[in-house]
Amino acid sequence: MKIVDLMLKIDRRIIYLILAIVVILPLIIPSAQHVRVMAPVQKLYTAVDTIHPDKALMIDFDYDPQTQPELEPMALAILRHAFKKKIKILGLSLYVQPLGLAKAALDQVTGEINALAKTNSDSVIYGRDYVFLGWQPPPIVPILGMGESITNVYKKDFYGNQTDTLPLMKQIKNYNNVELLISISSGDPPLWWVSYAQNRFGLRVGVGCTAVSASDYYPYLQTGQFSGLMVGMKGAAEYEELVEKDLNIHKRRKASEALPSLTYAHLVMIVFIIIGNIGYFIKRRQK
Amino acid sequence: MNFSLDPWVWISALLSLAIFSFLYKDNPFYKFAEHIFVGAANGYAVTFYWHNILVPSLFDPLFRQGKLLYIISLIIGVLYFTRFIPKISWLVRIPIGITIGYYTGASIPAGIQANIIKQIQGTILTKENFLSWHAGNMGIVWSLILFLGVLCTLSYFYFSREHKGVLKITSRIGIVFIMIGFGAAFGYTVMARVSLLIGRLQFLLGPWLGIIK
Amino acid sequence: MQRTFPLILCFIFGILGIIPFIVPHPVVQHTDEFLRNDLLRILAAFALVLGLGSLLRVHFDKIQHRRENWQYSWVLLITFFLTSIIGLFGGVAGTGPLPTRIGNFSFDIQTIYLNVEVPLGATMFALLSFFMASAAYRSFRARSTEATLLLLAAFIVMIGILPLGNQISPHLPSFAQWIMDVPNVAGKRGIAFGIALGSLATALKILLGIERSWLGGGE
Amino acid sequence: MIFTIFLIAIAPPGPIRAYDTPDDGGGSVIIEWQLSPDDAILDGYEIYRSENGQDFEKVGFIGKSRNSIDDQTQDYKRYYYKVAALKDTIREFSDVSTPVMSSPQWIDRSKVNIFVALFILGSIILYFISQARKGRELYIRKISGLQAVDEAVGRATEMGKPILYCPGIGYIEQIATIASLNILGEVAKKTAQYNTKLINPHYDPIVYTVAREIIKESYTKVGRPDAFDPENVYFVTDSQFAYAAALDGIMLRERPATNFLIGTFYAESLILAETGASTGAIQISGTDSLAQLPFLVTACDYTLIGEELYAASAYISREPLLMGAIKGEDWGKLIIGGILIIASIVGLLTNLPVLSLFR
Repeated sequence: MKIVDLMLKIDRRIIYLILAIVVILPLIIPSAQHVRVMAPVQKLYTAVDTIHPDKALMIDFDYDPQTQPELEPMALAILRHAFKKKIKILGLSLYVQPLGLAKAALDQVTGEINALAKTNSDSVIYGRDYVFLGWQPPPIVPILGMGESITNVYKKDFYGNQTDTLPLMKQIKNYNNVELLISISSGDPPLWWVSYAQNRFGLRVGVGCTAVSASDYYPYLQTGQFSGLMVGMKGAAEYEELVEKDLNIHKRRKASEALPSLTYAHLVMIVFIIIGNIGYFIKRRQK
Repeated sequence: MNFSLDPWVWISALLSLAIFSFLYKDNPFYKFAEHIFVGAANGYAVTFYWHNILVPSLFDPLFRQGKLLYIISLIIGVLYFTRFIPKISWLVRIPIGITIGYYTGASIPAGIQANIIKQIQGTILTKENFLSWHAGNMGIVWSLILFLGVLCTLSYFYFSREHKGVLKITSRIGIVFIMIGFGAAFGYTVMARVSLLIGRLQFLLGPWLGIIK
Repeated sequence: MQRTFPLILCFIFGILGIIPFIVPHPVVQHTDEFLRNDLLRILAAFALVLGLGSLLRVHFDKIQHRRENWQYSWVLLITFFLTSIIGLFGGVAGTGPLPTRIGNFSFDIQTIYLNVEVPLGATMFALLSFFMASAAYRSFRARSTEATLLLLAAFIVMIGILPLGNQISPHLPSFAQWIMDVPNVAGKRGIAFGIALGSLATALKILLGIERSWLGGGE
Repeated sequence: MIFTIFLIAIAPPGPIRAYDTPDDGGGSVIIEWQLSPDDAILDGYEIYRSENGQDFEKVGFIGKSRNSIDDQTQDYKRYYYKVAALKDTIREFSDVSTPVMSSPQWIDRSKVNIFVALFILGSIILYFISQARKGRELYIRKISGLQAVDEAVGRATEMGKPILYCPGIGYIEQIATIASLNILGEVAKKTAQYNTKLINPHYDPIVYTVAREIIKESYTKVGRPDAFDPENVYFVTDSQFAYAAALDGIMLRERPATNFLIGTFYAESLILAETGASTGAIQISGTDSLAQLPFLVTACDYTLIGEELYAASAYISREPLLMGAIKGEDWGKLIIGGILIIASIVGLLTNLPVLSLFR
C-alpha cells in the first residue's frame, strides 16, 4: 500500500513549505477577514466610545519589537477611534524601549487625519487634542503621582515642552479628568495600574495584551477590575472591525489581514495531524 | 518593491533568513548565524555584567568609596577560579555553596505559599469559590469538576502503592485531566507562536522588502 | 573539612534565605538586600567569567586542532570580542569613551542588541511554529485514550480561539475557554502539588547536607 | 464688595483613626476615616500630618470614596493626622487624630500559615529520610519511564553512537537541575561500563562545573577513570536560543542515538525535541516546567512529568535517602487531599471563614 507509506513519510520540509506559503500569501494579498466581535473587546470599545467630552483617554504604550505584531494594531485602532470621536488623548510609556514605537503610532494616525482635514477644527493639533508625555522611571512614580497632578510628574513632555503651558494640560489635571486608561502591554503594567491607580484613585483600566499572557488577565476581566480586554491578533482584529463598521474608517487593518494567515496555519497543522493519524491507523490495521 | 536603505534592517533581515535556512537543513549560513548569535549573546552578557553589576555593586563601592565590606564579595567571587588549580580546587564549593544555600532557602517559603497554600485555597468547595466563576449556579458544577480533577491528578503522583483497584481508576481519571490540560496548552501556544512567525514575516515583507506597506 | 565547611555554609545561607520571608524587621531586610544585590549578584558575575573561560577554551582548542567546523569558531570569537569591546568601552547606551557612531550609522551595544539579538531570538521563536507543525504531524498519534484526549483538546482550542471557530458554532469559543479554565487548571494544579512537595523535600535535603551532588566529586 | 457666589458647603470626613501598620518593617502608619456625607461630589481627600499637633503639612492625596491610606513615617516618632474633604479649593477638615508612632515588627502574622505548613510537611519528610537512613525497607512502585532509560543507553551502545545528555537551562539551585544531575550520574556509570561517548553541553557555568565532577566520579566509581573525556562536557552559552541552536547543531553533526532532555526548560524545549526526533534518536525527557510538558510529551518517546522526575532519580539510584523523600512526599499528598476534603465539608456545611486560613 504505497499511499499509506506516503502519508506517513511526508518530508518535514514539505510541511514547512506549505506552512510558509499559507502564511505568506494572505499577507501579500491582503483581504481583511471579517470577525465577530466578542464581549471583552466590545466592552473596551464602548468604554472608549462613551468618554465624556471634557475628560481624556490615557494610553500606556508598553510594547517592544518582539510584541509589536500583536500589540501595535491595537494602538492604531484605538487612536483612530478616539481621534475620530474628538476624544482628548494623553500618551505615555512606563519604559524607555517602547517610546520610539509609541511616537511612531501617534505620528502615523495624526498624519492620516491631518492629511484629510480641511479646517483647523477637524485636524488634530499637538498640545490641544493630544499630548505625548514620554517616560518617567521608575514606573510606580508616574502611576501614583498622576493621581494628584500630571504636570508635577511630567514637567516636560516627550518633545521637551513645558507641560503646564500646553492648553490640554490646563484642562486635564489628574485621574479625575481621565475617564479611562488603556495599557497596551504584555508584562505587569496592567496589574500595576489596577493595584495602584485604580485602588487609590478609582481610575478605570482597559487592557490590550499578547495571546501568551492572556490567561493571567482573564480573572481581572471577570471581577470587573478591567473595563475591557483585547487579546492577541484576534482581539486587535475585533477592534479594527468595530472601528471600520461603526466609524466607517477605511484604513489598513494589519491585525485583520494577519488573521487569515493565522487561520490557515492552524488548519494546515490540523490537516497534517489527521493525515499522520490516518496513515498510522491503516498501518496498524495491516500489522 | 522599494527595498529598505537602513543597513541594520538588512543585517537583521539576513540574519533572520540565515536562521530560517535551518528549516531546509543545517548549512553554512545557519552555522554562521548560530555562531554570531553565541558570540553576540556572550558579548552582551559581559557588557551587562560589567556595567550593571561588577562596576556599580563591587568596584565602585570597594575601590572608589573604600567600603571594605565588599572585599568579602571579591574574595569569595575570586574563589571560583580555584577550580583551575587542582590542589585547592575544592574552594570553588564555597561560592557554589553560598549561592545554592541562599536560593534553595528562599525557594522553600515562596514555593509553599504559591504552589501549595494558594492552590488549596482555589480548590476548596465553598460558596465564595462557586461565585468566583461568575457563571451562576453552573459555578458549582465547575468547582466540583475542578475539585475531583485535582484529587485524581494527585493520586496519579502517588508512588507508594501500585496503581491497582481504586487507585487505578483515580489515576486514570487524573491522567485524563493532565492530557486535556496539555492539549489545551498546546493549542493555545500554537496561536502565540504563529503570531510571532507572522510578525517576523511582516518585518521581512514590510520594512525590508517593501512588498506590504 | 573540604566537604563539611561548604555544607555548613550552604545551611547558614539557607536559613538566611528563609528568615526574610517572615521577619519584616529592617535589620533583617537590609542584610537580605545586601546579600542579594551585593554578594550573590557578584558571585553570578564571576561564575559567568568562569563559564566564558571554558567557552573560549573550547573554541580556541577547536581552531588549534582544526576540528570540524573550526572556521565558525573564528566567527564566534571575533563576534564575541567585537561586541565585548563595543559594549565595555562603548558604554551601555553608547556613552563610553569609544565612539560608537560613524556618520549616522551607530553601532552601540543597544543597537546591536536590537538588530542582532532580537531578530535572532524572534526568528528562533518563529521556527517553533514550523517545528510544532512537523512534531504534531509526526508524533501526535491517537495511540491511547489519553493521547486522543490531548489531540481533541488541542483541536478544540486551536479552532475555538479563531474567528473560524465562531462561524462553526457560537458555543465553540466558550467551550474552548472552558477547557482552558477547568480541566486544564485541574490537571496543572495536581501536577503543581507534586512538584511543590518534591521541591520542598529536595530543598530540605540540600540545606541539611543530605543532598550533596552539588559538591561534585573529589575528597 | 466682593460678590461672593454662594459656595457649596461640604461636610468634613467623619472620625479619624491612625495606627501603626501591623506585620511590617516599620516606617509606615495607616490612617482611616469615615467618608464625608458629600463624598459623591468631592475631588478627593487630602491627608495632613504634624509632629506637634499645631502646624500641619500635606503628605498625601487620594481619590473620593476611599477611606484609608498609608503614610511613610520615621519609627518611634509621634505624629498627629487630620484629613480634609476637597472640592475645587474648598477644604473641610476632620478633627485631629490621637498621636501615633510607627514601629517594626519581628513576625509577619499573615505568613505564619506558611511556616506551619513548612513545619508539618518538613517534619514528615525528614522523618522518612531518617527511617531510610536507618535502613528501613521502603517501597516505591515501578516508574514506567525508567525502563526506557536502560533500553535507550543499551541501544546507543549497540549502534556505537554517542548519547547526548542535556541538563536543561536551569540553574544549580533549581530542583529539576539537581534531579537531572542525579540521573546524569547513573547514566554516566552506564556509559562508562559500555564505553559509549557521553556528550554533555551546558547552559549554566555552575551546573557545568558540578556536572563535570559528577561524571568524573561516576567513571571512577565504575573503575574506568581513564575513559572519562573532559572534552565532551563543556559550557556553550548562557543565552536561551543560542544554546538551543548549538545543541541542534550537535544533534545533526554527532547524530547521537539517544537524547536525554532532563531538567528545567523554557520555549526552546520544542526546538531541541523536534530536531532530536528528526534525527531518529530515542528521546527521554523529564521536567517540572509545566508550560513545556505539552511539547515534550508530544515530541519525545517518554516524558517524566513533574514529580515523576524526582521519583525517577530516587528509583534509578535506589538511594535510601531519595526513597525516603518520595515516601514523605506521598504522605504530603495524603495530607493535601485530606485538607481539601475536610475544608470543603466545613466550608459547605458551616459558614466558618475556611478560605481565610489559606490567604
